[in-house]
Amino acid sequence: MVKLVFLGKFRGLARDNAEVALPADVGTLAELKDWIVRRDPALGHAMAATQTQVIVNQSVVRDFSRRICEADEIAFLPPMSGG
Amino acid sequence: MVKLVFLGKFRGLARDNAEVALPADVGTLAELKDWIVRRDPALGHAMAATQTQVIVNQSVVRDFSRRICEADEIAFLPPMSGG
Amino acid sequence: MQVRLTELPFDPQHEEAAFSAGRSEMGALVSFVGLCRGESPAVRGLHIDHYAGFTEKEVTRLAQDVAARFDCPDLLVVHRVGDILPGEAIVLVAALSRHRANAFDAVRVLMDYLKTDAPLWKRETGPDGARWIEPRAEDLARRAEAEGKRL
Amino acid sequence: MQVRLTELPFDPQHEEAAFSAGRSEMGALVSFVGLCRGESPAVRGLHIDHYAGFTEKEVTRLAQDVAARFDCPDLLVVHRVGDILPGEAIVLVAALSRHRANAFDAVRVLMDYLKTDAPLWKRETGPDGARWIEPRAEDLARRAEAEGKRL
Repeated sequence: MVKLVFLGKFRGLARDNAEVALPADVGTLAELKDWIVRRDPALGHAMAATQTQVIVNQSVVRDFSRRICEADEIAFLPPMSGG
Repeated sequence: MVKLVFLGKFRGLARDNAEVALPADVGTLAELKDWIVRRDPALGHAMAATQTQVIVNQSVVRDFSRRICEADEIAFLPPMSGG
Repeated sequence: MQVRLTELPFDPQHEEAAFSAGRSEMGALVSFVGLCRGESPAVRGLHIDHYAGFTEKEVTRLAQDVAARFDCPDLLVVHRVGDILPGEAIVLVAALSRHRANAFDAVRVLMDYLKTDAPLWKRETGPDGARWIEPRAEDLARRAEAEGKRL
Repeated sequence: MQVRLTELPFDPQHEEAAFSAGRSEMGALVSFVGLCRGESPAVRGLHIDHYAGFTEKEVTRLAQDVAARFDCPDLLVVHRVGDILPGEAIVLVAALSRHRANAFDAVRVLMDYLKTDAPLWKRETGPDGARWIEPRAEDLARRAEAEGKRL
């Protein structure tokens, strides 16, 4: 199980901000993104249309070949609009 | 009669911040300054030691040959120290 | 350094008073309050999304950066999240310092950072419904300029 | 534009709240509070002399100048005169504006002006007695720099 977190405009498009069981063939962040696009085309489209930052366990990750570990919290952030 | 006003460090050195009757030979601001120095050497010394602005009836005056009129309010301002 | 996110309305002047109380060794208090504008019917309300935990951590990091850069460690940030009504305060940034120049710089630059780098997402509800706000080019430009000037 | 001199202590946060109340068309409130420092025994108190009538007029003129220069007409200045105790507010300058940049500029530059051009005279009482404060070279330099930058 991993926890997926969708922020800002992604939040309303996402099926859930919750723990999900990933299929066996989703092992990296890149594979997770592809899986999200297949599962949730509207969300996938929004994520493709803007700069999306990925935060794993509260740290910014830029290397999408990073392998996902059990209990990871993975957040997808659209551009910040500030306070 | 004219009203003399001494501000800041001049205030405590001045004999009075009040209406005074000037002698007949004090007709200009320059003559007034000389008269103050003669009458009140400590004040005159303080005024000579620093930049002194002269305000007549709430307007800055730079021309010390200006003649003094009855009921003028003449203020002597040391450098401002701000808020 | 105090950083707080709140879902509830807050009174910025009350926060400022509490922040500066008893700090009479300081000579300067600078504050910025961002208010939810109420130009009916353009904006009916505002929603700010945040990433619990991460947003606090990032805002604290920005504040620490500014504190170090301007030698101004006494900073306060209070930021609303959730639903905000017109007229309510969105953000308060305040700085206490012995001299006013540091405090002005710290508050101004921290606000610039919050506008561009804080993990916050704004959704405005107007006459045509709700829409998410993207960072403004103006804010990004200001931030770039500030970086260039100060570093 | 509101300019007020007062011989009595004032509550800067209360003034700010009253100044911004009901102004929800404005998005930004910037304020500066100058406090009488109380580093015992260096300063036991402060006295500020003013020239009644003339000082108000001059401070209003400075505020109007800044308002025009930064397109920021909603300015508030409250300044203590007379005897001031450590911890008390000496001056409050606040600006309300639709955008924060004008408000920051207006408050900062108006404070610079007040430090150099306002007809106010400060006397500090310290362990060695009272002494009148001359304008600080630092403030004069800052003012000159601001003039050069902005005009």
